[in-house]
Amino acid sequence: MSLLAGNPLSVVALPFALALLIAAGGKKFVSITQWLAVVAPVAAALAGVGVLASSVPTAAQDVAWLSQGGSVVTAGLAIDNLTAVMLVIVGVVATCVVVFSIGYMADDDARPRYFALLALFTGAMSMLVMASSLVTLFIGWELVGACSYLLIGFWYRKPSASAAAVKAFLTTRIGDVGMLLGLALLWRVTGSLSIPEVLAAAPEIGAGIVTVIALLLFVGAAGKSAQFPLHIWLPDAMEGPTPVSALIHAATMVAAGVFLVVRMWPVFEVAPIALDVVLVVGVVTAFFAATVACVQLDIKKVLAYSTISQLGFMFAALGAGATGAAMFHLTTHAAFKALLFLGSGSVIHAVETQDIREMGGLLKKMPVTGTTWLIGVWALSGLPLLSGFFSKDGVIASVLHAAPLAGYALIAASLLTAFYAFRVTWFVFFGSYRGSAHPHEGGLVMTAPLIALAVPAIALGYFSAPFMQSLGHEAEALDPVVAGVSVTVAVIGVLLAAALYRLGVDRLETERTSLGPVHGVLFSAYGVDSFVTRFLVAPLEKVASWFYEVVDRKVIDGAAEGTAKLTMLFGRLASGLQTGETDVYASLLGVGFVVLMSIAIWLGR
Amino acid sequence: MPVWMINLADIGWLPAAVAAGGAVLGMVADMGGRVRLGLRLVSAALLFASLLCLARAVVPEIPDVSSVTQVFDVILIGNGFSGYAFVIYFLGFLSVGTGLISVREASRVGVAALIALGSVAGQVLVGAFDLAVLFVSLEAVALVGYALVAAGGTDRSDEAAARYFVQGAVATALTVYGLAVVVGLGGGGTGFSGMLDGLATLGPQAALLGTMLLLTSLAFKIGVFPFHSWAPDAYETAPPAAAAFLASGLKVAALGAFIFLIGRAFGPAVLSGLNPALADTLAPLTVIIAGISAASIIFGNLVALKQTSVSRMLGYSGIAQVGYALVGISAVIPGATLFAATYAFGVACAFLSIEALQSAMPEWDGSVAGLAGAGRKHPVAAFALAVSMLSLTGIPLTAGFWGKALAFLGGLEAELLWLVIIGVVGSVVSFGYYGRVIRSLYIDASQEAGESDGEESVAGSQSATVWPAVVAAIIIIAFGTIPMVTGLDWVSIVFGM
Amino acid sequence: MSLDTVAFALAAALMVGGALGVALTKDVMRLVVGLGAFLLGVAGMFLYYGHAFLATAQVFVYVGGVLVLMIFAIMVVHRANGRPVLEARHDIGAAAIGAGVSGMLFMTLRESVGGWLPQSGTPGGPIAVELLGRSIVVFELAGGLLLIALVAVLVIVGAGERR
Amino acid sequence: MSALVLCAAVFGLGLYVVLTRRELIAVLAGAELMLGAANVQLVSFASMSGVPGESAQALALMVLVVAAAEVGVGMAIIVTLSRRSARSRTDDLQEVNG
Amino acid sequence: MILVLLVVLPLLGAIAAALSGRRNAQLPRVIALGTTVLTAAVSIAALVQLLGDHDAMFAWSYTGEPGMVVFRLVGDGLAMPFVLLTALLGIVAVLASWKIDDAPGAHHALLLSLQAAVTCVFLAGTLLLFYVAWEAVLIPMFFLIGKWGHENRRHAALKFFIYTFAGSALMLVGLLVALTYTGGGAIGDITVPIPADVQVWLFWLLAAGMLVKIPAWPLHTWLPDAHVEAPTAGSIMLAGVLLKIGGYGLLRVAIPYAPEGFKAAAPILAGLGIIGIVYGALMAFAQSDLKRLVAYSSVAHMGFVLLGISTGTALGFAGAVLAMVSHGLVAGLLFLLVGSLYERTHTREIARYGGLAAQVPRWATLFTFAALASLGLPGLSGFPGEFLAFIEGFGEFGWWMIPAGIGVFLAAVYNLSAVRRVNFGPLAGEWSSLADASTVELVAALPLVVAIIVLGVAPGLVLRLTDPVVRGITMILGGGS
Repeated sequence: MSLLAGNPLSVVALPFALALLIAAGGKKFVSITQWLAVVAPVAAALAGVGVLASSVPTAAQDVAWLSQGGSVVTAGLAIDNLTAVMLVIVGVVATCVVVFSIGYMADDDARPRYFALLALFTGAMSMLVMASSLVTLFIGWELVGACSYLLIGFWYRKPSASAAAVKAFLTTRIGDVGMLLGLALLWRVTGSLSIPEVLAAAPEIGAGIVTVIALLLFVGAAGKSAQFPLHIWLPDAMEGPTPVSALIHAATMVAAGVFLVVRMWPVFEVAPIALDVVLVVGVVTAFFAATVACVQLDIKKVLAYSTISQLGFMFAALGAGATGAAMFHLTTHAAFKALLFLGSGSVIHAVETQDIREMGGLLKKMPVTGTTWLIGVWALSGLPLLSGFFSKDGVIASVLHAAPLAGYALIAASLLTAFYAFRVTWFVFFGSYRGSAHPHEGGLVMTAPLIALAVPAIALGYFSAPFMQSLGHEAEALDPVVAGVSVTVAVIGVLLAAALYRLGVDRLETERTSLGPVHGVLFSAYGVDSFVTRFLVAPLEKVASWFYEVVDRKVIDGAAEGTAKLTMLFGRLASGLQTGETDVYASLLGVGFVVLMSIAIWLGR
Repeated sequence: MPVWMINLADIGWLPAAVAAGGAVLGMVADMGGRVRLGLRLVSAALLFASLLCLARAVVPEIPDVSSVTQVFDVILIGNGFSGYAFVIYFLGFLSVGTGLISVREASRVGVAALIALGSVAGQVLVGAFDLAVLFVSLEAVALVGYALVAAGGTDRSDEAAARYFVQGAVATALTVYGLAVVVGLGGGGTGFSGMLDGLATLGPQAALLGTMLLLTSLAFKIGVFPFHSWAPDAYETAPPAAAAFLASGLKVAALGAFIFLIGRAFGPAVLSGLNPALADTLAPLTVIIAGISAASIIFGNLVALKQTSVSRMLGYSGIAQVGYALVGISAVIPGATLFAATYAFGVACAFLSIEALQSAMPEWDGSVAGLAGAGRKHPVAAFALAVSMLSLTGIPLTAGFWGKALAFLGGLEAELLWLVIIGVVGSVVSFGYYGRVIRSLYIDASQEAGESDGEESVAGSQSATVWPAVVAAIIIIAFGTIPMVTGLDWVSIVFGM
Repeated sequence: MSLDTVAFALAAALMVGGALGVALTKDVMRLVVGLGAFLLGVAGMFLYYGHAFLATAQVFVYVGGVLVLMIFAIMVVHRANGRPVLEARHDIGAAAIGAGVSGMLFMTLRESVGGWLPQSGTPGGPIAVELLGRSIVVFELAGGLLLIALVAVLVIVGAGERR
Repeated sequence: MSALVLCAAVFGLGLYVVLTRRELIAVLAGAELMLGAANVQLVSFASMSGVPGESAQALALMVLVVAAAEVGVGMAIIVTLSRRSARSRTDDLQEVNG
Repeated sequence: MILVLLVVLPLLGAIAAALSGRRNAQLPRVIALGTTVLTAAVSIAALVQLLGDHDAMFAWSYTGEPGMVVFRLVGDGLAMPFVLLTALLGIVAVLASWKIDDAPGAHHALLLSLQAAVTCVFLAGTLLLFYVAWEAVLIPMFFLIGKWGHENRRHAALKFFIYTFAGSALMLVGLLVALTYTGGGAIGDITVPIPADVQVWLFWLLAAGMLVKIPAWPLHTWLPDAHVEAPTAGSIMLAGVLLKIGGYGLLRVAIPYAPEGFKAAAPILAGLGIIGIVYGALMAFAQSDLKRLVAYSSVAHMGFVLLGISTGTALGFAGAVLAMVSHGLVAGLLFLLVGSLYERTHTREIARYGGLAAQVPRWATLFTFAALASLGLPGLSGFPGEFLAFIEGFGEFGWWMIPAGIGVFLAAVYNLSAVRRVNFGPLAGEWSSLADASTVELVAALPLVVAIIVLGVAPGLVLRLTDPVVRGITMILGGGS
């Protein structure tokens, strides 16, 4: 415990070493090496717990990564309470996911690559979280993006999977470029990239510049946490194996955006305009994603949009200045969203399809998955007694205080949340089974993680006070009024879903007709995705090939080849002088002499 | 100081006498029908003469024998002149060494004798310190030139010789008129020092006319832009071995005279010291020379691009190369001199390897494309031609590079940056046609044999005439790489200017 | 008008007449006569400047040698088709160039040349002393040049393949 | 002055003959005109500027010798040209060009 | 003395390979491999010696008579990383051309002489030797492209030679002007500083050859043609090392001799660099020929180098050196892979490929790894160089870095789209019997992969070497940071 907490480098180095080992092991030893993949997240969790228990932050292990002629770019790792919390989240969720994947991916032939990438991801995530310098954070940030690219495109034979992987990497890359610009601006203004120094210098930076820095950092966060408009990659990322979605696209990577804002809070604090932008984007994303989730037919797509919506909640809380509430909601969300994703994983594993129309009545056939799913959905909708209620309440309360209008939007969003959550639950776990396969409960290795995750989903709500203290905020009490409103809204959502279910499965088909054009808009997520492909990606290809054909080949290369041809042409012209006639030759002599002589005289006058 | 070194310091006319003697003996042997003996005699004489000059050039200066020993108004030894003489005699030796296969049997020894006599005239031309001597040796060189072109024995060579003769006659007339003005009007006698004083007494325009007339005569002989028309036809039609000497030996002699007369005697560096008044009347000269140089570089390179026949391309490239020589002419460091020597070896090596290739591949029509695949069939001759091409372009590790580098350095010393840039761009364009030769030698597949002929018998029909080209190529590479290590002080030894 | 100027004028007339004859005639023989007259004029000029030896050399070498050579050449060249009609492309360009060159010469040398009247030159000392004394080298070189001319003619004439 | 006018004029006329005559022999004659004129000019300038008679004469003699040698070689070229390929006019001599 | 060995050893190897080529095909390969490995060992020894006497620059020059000393080799911190890179790529190039059967003797001889010439450029101590070695590089490359190239190799070889020769000819004029002013000829000892007004145009003259070689944006069109036509080994050396002498030349010659000129020209250079980054990436994205795609990616990478150099700060130069060394490794690996694929499929059309990951897993993994390194993924060698160039660029030129950021994004676009079109998706029918990468190719690729990771994780290794020299350069530039 203390050993791991003591030097953070080992927490990062261990997963990388394990990944290498697993990859080297290859197919023969995969059954043994896959268990090694569990060791990496466990180490991370232990390190986090070690620091939280002793509540003594480990000093930064800094090294002059790039130094030349006086100026130095440092890189280093350190663990403070915030990092510790994140380490615990990453550790717990990752452990459950790896255990679950051992069952889920049992019959896949490329398992060594899968588990190696998972270990690599854990290492990268812990580096990101433990970074004491923005450079190390950026390295972790991009490595995490690369691992998600490789994992989304794991089943590369499917063209849609490889396309989704590229899309995910590129969209997050846009965010990373924004962040890189932010880093560069910080470097120019403060002359250093180590986080403590930057945060110390934050107040002195001019208001304008600090706002630009905050906004740029937020662009990076928005890219990674799939906030509007950079959210288009998350739904497509569902092409990857479900445990991957659970780990990366529900709990850890997407939460990195929130972590970044919290880590760089002093910068955001002095940039009120930036905070307003964060608030607006958060609220818009929350509401918009919730509406889209209501009409999805693929179980994972519903959860994907739900994640985008919940992240919207967190950013709204940050926009309102409540970092504690945001972090608490992040923690609870990580627990129950990972639980839901693993649940959907075990469902898909059983029925071999992701379309909820071919499911139904699975509670009886898969009791453990069913009950844990119910706990997850209960928490997600913010119904009382479970963790979701407490954290969501904190968020809505803080946003209401800051901007009432935004608060109302969030309340409407939580109504929709409850609706889509229970809509999926009714159609998947209740009624009669409509599919052709014969679903059955997965083995212990798949059910144990579900149960393990159910515990925090239930209990976490009650630890808000100690959680807040560890992050240095005082724990506010529950706001009764807000609690009341949000519970009633949640119940309305549930009843609406029940009413919809009562009308039976064909109700799903008629959904399209009844909502008419609205359904089309919602189903295609407001056409943002098709807009991007039509107006950004396709033209890029056309512009690129036009540039190549015209500018490169004809203009620049043409200029080079053209000068060669021009000189050849001049050669032919000049050779006209050599006509072969004797008198031309002799007259050239005479003319030459006269011309040169006159020039000499003119010069000499 | 060993005795032989003192004697060596004062060899005076010995090399010239040896060469002339060799020529006469050769002619006598030819009369007796012994052509091979005649050729061997002439080449031996030329070799001995060149070694004498080289020895004289390398031997350190002897204090009591003045460095410029003037023997009857002709500087034969001392600071650079013996270096020039060595180059001329040695190139004559190489040309004769090929056995002059491309010349008809009957006049082979005649041509050899002409080359020997031409070298003598060349040495005198370079060393001329008197206008009369300059005039006579210049005309002697011209006569040798006409004969070497006419030695081709084909209708085309006769035609080229006729045109060359007509232009030569007009140039001679101009030269005589120049003499009339400079010697007659000036009244300072024919010696260079007297000439300068004579010119000073003349009015500015008359002095300019006199020098311009002399400049035209020499400019015609070295083939600079306005007076270049004879060069391409002459080189294309003359037999390659004769063209080798014409293009290198005679041109170096004329260039040496030009550099000494126009570069030094009338050049700003020397003149401003001696006679400032005359210096600024003749100031336009340097501008004219720069103009001529730029025009020849541009014209020579451009037209050479269009050529298909290798010799004709070499003719045009000769015009450009002389342009480069004139870039550094008025600078103090021996830029132009060294360039003349390296250019001579380059173009001589080219023509000698063409001679070897022509005798090895009778069906070759002299075109660049015709050389396809020659690199594989005649590796030695092709290697020599490739080296000469690289040297003429001025690629490092060949002597040509040092020539060009110093010429341009001279140009920069004379504040002529624009001219140096034209020169540099010209040498880049020049790879357009030199490179094409190398490409067809080594890279193009030979048409009839096809790519797949594989390792054909490497010996091929290697005729006896290839050794001179190889010797020249080796010298080019040697003088290209040795300075890499020892630095450029060998230049001051051989060309002590 | 003293005797000298008359002599000068006569020689000049001869030169100009001969030159014009060469330039304009259609008949080849008249061309040769013109050239002969010009050469005689030149010899006259040399005499006028008091260089007797030079004048005699001129007469012997040129009028005797060169003209005869030229006649032989004409006979050889035009053996086949009788007396040729000499044409010439009298175009303005050539005239312009000729005039340009002579104009240039005249304009530049105008100042440094004295009055209109031609001064007769001083005969000066014995030429042999000069030739074999100070400019012995030039003399030898002239000899060399003649040798070269001889070999050159041999090469030029001998080089061609026998038809 | 008169000598200058004379010689310059004849020199120009000689050049005119070289440029316009189409027979090589006539061109040669033109060259002779130019050389002769230049020689006379040399002598006249020498006498005018007081150059000792004998050195002027020596130089003029050299010019004379050179011109004669040249005519000889020129004649050789012209004769072989006409004998071998029956061409002695300048406009049939245009094969080598470009 | 060790430096002379570095240059002479490959030359001897070249001669041996050429001679042995006559008899059988296998001998020259073995000789070539032996020579390159030996040269690598010698270069490591040189590194140790350099580190031994704490980064002092050690020189060797012929102590002949005074006059203008031409041959002087200088091994210092700036040159050493490039010398090591050349040695490594020399080995990889020889391994890559293991299966050449058309005149292998001549092929390996030219490869070794190319390596000798390039090493001589990096070690050149005098201006003239620098130019001579710079030109000497062109000759073997001309023959390599001409003789062993692909379809229209003749045109590409001549175009390559003349284009680069034009640039270096202008550089020669610059060098000569510098020579006339400083006299000494030895690089670095500028006794009498060149007047400022001369420096302005002198810098452009000196930089002309280097910008063609880097290649900077408008002068780059020779690179794709040369690469597409060059044989695999030729491409590896061309991309891996030849492009570096441009950047190295800027740091070693152009800036110290014309600092004022450099300061005036820095914004323009930065502009060219940024355009290069965006333009190269855009062009790479539009390519349908795999080798041409990698060639244009080189233009993009070298855009970063130019940007790094133009910042004029110590970290900027360090970033440029890092980017150059990393590009050498990444481009070397990419061309090795593309070349080995071409030897088996005889086509470079990306459209005809697809789903190779299933058929040739080892090759596909290496290709994906190389693509990730090429797009500058942190942890791999591409990132530190480009990161430094970016932040220092921002320090100097502010918001002009936005197009550079777009270039960074486009880099990801073309790299990943190439990986997707070649590796992922369903397997194209015609390659169902394609053999995976041979062991020789894996052995060749291994050192590159290791170097890419090591340099990515610990760039300090290179920075430690270049620190003293870069400090010197910034001192000349007026004590920059």
